[in-house]
Amino acid sequence: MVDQQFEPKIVGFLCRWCSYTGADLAGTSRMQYPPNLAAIRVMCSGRVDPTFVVKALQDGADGVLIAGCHPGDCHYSEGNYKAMRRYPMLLNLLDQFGIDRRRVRLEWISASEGEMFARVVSEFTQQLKTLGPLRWPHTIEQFCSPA
Amino acid sequence: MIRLADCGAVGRLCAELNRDKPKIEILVSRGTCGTSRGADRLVEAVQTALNKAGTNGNVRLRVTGCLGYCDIEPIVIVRPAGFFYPQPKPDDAAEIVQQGLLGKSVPRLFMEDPNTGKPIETVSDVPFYKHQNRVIFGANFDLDPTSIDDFVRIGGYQALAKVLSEMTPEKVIDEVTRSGLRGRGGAGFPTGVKWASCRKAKGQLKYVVCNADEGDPGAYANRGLLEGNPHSVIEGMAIGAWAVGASQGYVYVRTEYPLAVELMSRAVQEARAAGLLGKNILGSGFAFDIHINRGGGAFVCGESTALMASIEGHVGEPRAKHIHTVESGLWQAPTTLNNVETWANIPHIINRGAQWFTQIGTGDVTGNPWGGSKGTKIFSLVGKVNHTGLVEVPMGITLRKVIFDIGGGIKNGKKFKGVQTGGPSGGVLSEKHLDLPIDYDELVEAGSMMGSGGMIVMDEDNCMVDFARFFLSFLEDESCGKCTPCREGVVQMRQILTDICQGKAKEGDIELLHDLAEVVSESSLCQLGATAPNPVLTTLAYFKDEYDAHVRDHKCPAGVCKALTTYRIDWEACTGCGVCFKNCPSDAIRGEKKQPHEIQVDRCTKCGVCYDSCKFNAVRRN
Amino acid sequence: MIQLTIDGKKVSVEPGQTVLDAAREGNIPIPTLCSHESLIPYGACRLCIVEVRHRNKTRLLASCTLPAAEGMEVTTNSEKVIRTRRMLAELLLARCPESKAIRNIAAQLGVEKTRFGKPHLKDNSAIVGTDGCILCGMCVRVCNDILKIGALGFEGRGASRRVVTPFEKPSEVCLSCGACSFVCPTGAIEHHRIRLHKPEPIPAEFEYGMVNRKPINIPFPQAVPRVPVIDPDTCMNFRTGGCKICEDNCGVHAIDHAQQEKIEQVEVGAIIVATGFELFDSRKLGRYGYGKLDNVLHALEFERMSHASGPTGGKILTKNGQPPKAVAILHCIGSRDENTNEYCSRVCCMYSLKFAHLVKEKTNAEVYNLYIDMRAFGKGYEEFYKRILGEGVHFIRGKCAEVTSAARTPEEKGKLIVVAEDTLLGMTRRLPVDMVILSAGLIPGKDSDKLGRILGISCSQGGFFLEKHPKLAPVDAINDGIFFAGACQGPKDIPDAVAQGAAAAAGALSLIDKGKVVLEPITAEIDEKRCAGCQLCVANCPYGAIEYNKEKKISIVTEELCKGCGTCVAGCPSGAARQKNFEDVQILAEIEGILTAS
Amino acid sequence: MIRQEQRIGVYVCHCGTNISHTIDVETVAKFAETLPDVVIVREYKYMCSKPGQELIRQDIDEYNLTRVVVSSCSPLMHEETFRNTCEDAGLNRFLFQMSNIREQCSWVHGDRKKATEKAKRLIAAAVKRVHHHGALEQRHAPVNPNALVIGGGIAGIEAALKIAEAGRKVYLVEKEPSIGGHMAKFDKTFPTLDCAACILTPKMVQVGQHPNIEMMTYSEVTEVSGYVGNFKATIRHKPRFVDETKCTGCGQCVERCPVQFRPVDGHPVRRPEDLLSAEMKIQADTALDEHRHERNPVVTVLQDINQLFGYLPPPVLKYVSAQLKVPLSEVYHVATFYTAFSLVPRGEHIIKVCMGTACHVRGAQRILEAIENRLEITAGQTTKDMKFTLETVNCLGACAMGPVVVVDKEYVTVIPKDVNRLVDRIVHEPVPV
Repeated sequence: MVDQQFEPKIVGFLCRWCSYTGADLAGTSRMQYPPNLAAIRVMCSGRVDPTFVVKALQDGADGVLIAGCHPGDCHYSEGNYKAMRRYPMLLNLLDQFGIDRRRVRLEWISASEGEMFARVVSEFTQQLKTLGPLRWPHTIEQFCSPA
Repeated sequence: MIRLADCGAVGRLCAELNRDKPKIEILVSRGTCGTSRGADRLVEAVQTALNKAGTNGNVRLRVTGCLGYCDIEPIVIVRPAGFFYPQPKPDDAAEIVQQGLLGKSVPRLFMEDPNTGKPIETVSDVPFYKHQNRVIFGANFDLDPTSIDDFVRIGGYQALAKVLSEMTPEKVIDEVTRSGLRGRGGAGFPTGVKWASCRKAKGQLKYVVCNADEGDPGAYANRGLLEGNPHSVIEGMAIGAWAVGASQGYVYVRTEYPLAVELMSRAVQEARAAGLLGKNILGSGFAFDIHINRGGGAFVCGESTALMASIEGHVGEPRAKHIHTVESGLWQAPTTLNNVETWANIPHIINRGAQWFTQIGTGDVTGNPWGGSKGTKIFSLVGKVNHTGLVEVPMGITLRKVIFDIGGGIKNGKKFKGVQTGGPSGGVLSEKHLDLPIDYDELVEAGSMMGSGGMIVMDEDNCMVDFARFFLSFLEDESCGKCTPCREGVVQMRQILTDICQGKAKEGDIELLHDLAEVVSESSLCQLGATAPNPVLTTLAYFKDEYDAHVRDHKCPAGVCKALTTYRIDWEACTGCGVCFKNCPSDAIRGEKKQPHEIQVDRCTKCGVCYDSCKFNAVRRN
Repeated sequence: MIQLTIDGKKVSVEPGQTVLDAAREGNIPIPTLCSHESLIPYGACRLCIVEVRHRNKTRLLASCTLPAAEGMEVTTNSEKVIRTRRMLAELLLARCPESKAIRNIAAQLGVEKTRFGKPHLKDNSAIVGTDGCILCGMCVRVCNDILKIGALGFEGRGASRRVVTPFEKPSEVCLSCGACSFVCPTGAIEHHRIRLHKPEPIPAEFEYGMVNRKPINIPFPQAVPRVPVIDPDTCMNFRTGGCKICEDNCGVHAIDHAQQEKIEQVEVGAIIVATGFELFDSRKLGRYGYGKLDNVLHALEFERMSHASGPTGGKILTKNGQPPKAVAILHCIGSRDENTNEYCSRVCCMYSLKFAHLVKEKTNAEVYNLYIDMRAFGKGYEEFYKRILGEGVHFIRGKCAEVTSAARTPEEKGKLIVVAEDTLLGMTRRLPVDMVILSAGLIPGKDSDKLGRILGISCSQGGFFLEKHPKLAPVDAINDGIFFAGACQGPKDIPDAVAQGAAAAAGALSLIDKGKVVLEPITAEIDEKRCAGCQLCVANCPYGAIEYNKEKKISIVTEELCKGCGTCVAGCPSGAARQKNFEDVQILAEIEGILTAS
Repeated sequence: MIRQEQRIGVYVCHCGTNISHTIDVETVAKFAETLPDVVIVREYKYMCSKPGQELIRQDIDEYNLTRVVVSSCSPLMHEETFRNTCEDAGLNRFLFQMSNIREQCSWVHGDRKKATEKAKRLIAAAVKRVHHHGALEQRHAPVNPNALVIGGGIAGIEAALKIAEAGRKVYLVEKEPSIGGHMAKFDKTFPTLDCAACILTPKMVQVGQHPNIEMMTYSEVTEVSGYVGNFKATIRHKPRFVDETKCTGCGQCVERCPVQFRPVDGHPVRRPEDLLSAEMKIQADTALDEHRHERNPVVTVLQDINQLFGYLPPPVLKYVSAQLKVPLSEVYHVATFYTAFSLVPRGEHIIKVCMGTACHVRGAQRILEAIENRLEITAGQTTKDMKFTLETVNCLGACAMGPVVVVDKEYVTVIPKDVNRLVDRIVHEPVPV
């Protein structure tokens, strides 16, 4: 059963050159999407330290979105490749914590893809609604030492 | 043959070889003509006769090259008496040898002097040789072409020794220039002048080339020299190479002279073994070697640039000679090219000095090498003359003397009509030129040229128009085909002459022939094309009547042009002997034994066999 | 220099040059057949015969092989020279009576007919040239000596000399480059006699293959720089090591086949990208028959056809060389179409109107423009549309469904039938026309994505470069210092392209004139005390801005090279690396802010 | 680390109604006041306007603020504006943070309550972040005065000219051999129907001659590094094989280039040595090895082969051509030029009739005809049974014995009358070779 009132909190790390501009474009185009995501601007998706994601989940986020330029388009040429490599390690870490890996997403959104940004946020929000609240640290303890 | 270490060794060896002179010497000539008439069997017979007689060394058999009197080759001469036996049978050999040993002759074998009827006993009174001045060709009598010893014995290579030890190259060139020697190939360019400019030309690597292509049909003087006395050519080339500073020599022999190729190659090997070719010749430090190249069968390769192209491995295609071959010849290096006979003259000039050479021949060469024609020239006297052969005569002799005194007049009493000199580049001279002294300038003046010495005598039975057509069809085959006037012009001239010979001549053909001849001669690239019209122009000039007969009256006075001649049998004269009936190749003659025969005109191919074979000259030709 | 007189005129030439060169220098005409500037003089045809007086001897000599000498007196038209040339012409006419080329060469020399019959020659079915071959040997020389291929050669000698391929068999080495027929003075060479392979002309790219070019060519007459370029794929020197005719013939020795590519580094303050557009490839829409049916041209092909220095010299002609009687111009090919490109290419309507005008002006053909909407947006554009309406052009509002050559009625035979829906009449129409022009849309330049990667600029949808802001910064790229101009940023017409050019220049100039640029102080730093020297950051930095200091055993950031992406900071295991203004503590605080409120 | 006391000013913008129409700015402002270290919160219709900025400047002085947060539109729009305002007011421009409540909040969320909720969180985040901001100094870098224009079409030309006219150096890189781009291909231009070349060519020439423009045609940019004002571009000049500085554009080379078609390699052909039988190869090699050291020994090698095989078999010629590296066409010409060579097999016995002048004069023609009739072949042919080849020679050099016929090596004088007898002798018992 899906708790309709539950509004998942999503933290988004958007790269300044592509995804943040894409999000702005969604804004200037007046596209509508759920308000669950709040964005943090970083210079490049390569700047997103996996510990930030864990910190966000710890502080109550139900899902984290990392968005960068399409591979090859990165303003710093290799930043998004580094993000691409850190992402699978991060997912393994979440598995070990018993956190559903679908709660953290890595997406490529270019500066002209405002409509794509809106779609990603809506889907992610919907997905998190079905997954339900993370309820850190309860789920972790539950997972690490089942009663 | 031991290796001669220094210049003096040549003289020493010559003296040594002449020490034990045999009392009796028997010479048998085995030139190309001789071999074809059984010279080998004759030599065997003489050899067995000598062995039987057991001469314990004081009789020697020498097998020589061609002695020039081709009609009666092979010849046997017994020395020192000089008995002269023309074409003896092998089984007469034994008798000749026995009598020879006793110093006696075999009179029955002598030949008869046609005008005096008396038998001719010795070489010196053979009319054919008497009027000649065999400076170059005489040596053939004393040489076995395959032995270098013979050549050294008669003083060979002493000129080379003298040059290498005493003379500087400039001195040699000066001597040759002062001698007035001019190229025997036909154009008559002063040899000394050529050598001087080749010496001056820039370039370390220089070449000397011997032009033994002798493509002129009817000329074979070079063959006589190459097969009779190869070493004289080698010595001449070595001296020439020393003079112009060349280190490599090429002898370009035509493929139709296989015997000449073989003998020259042997001679070169012998010369190398004797230290007269290769490195450090006679210890003088001079290095010179000779390669023998075989021609491929192309008359055009007689032209200097075409010859060099052939040696370079290409087709014989001449190039424009604005830059002379003495500056840029074989592989663009300075090259001196001379004819076989020219090279053969050099040793004599060195040995006996330029002054001696200027005494023979015409004109005054002091100061101007073009001033005259010096030395002797070997002519190939052939055609309708009684005694055919190689005739060496001093420049300036008249045609009449050569044809009638030496050649013995026209065969089977026919009337003299003309003589062709200079091959396809020469012309045909008529009766009125018989007293013309033969030298370079006179012949050119008369419209012919010296050429390589061919002298073809023609009698009344030869048709001049057909003769001109023959030369043009020869040139049509031999033209290299590079330039338009020669390739196209010669074909069209020959076509016109063929029309004339077939009675199909059109109005204005003769004038067209004249114009075309002039264009071909003036605009062709090389000498072949330039001189191709000479036979036509001279026959047109001196035998205009025959042309008119062909064109106007559709008649061939000499009965050669088939289309214009018909054969019929004069019934009174015909005895019905049937000789013509038997010999006619296309059995066009009909008639019963002893009855007058008749020629069927439609079947008759006008081959003339009946006319020749009829003893009662009952066959009429008009 | 050598001084000589030709026909009384003083001429001076370099030593080594021939009398023919001298005549050419003093532009005195001398007929030639077997000489060609690209080949070494051969002296075979003898037509270049002149009368030469030198060292008091007068002779007829072939001027092409005669080296010029000081004080020579040359007459090129004496009576004897003319007579000789006429005779030679007659001889050539006799050999090749039917050859048109020989007949007019002879005519130039004043010879109408020949007094000689045709010499009977060996059967020449196998020879390379038809019976117009005059054996000048130029084909043989160019193939053997110059191009070093050796496919052709002479055979035999004398009158029966012929030009053949060895053993009269199709050549195994011929590369069918056509050099033999190029130099042949009488056009006698037929390629199929040398090799069965049909020669492939080299299409001139500038003319879209409607006309052919050589391996070396100048794209168009007004090219700047007006310097030829050699295409190594078709130039023979790169294949056989031979030829170099152009190099030898260049008076100023400008050509060098061994030239290598040059790599150069330049330092600039600003970059302006103006790489323009490509035309949409009409082959992608098979139904319009481009590339399959004759007389279906795309816009630039028509542009070239109507251009004065184009393939037809400006004349509008169908393939069979006749002007068309009816022309259809189809708008929106590859634009405003979700199967290909959704965007409107802006300029096609206007240039289609221009085409309609040009066809009307140059031929009296019926013109049909098939359009969806007439976009005459610019200054004077609507007036231009009105003018064209007045010129009797038929405007059909509807998209063309298909162009086919399958005629249904007799008068459609041999025509291209344009099947289109006429939305104003509400019916489908079949227009039989002689020519169809596809007004293809504009797509991004061929390798614009490669350039995008080099400059680190991204492309918007449709593949054109993405400007910083569509309205407020249309000529700036997102990355500072890079500007756009013209169609590379999106389809536009010339006035807009020029305007953008000037705008981009202004942008660059303002940046340059400012003389300095402000850089965000967001570079990374490494705390010496905490750095363990693991050098992970050195590997992470795409700009090589971090070096490992061996003495101190720590990594150090060089500030000038650091562009502030922060990748090293995120990758640093010990947290020694920090990024100014994006410190970990700042971002963590921001996370807390987002999640703890309300 | 101990927390220093900060004095933060928070300014919430209405942006006209862009923000206020979906966000309750008052509640947001009120909420901001509750945030730690926040000393003043203002809301204003147009923060980015002059009065808006004036507000901030005054507050900095009045409340000697140490941090400023502006919550309005996207930082990409006005971060620069507000940083300048702080700097003017003496506060380091980096002690400032924006939060984007317009593009990423008010414009994209319809629900007023949720949008306001999100705005609060965004401002809280900004305030918490600005705590940790430190003063930073901007870096300056000199700007290289040159400019690079990539693409020589009409747009590139215009840009290059404008910059060059301003006295700056321009590198104009064009990948085609000439500048002019697509416009150079047009005939007329709309709407004025000007001739494209007439208006474009002068500009092209101007570019070509402009001292400040270094034109790099037939080149492409392969790499760009550095940053604004300090780019380093690597340019590859594709080899044109023509030196632009020397070329006068006379077009002579284009006119004289003989190649008209694309050179296409033939199909692979069997190697010459494979065409030869082993035995033929040995013989061919003997001829070749003897002369290999000589210069271009084509004629001499062919002589030997003609001797060895009796004729020149075509495969052997191909082999020789390959071995001597002489084009087959030249070897073929040599093989067909000299009469001594034959391309077709010859008979067992070679009969040569001399047609020289001396022999001609003595009736050589008749002898030739007789032999031809008898052997039923013409000169140059070989009898069907391959026993006899009849050839004519233009002079054998045995003129005194004319007319002469040579059968293999034997010279025979022939009198016209008994030519039949000679032919019988030849046909029935040919002379041993």
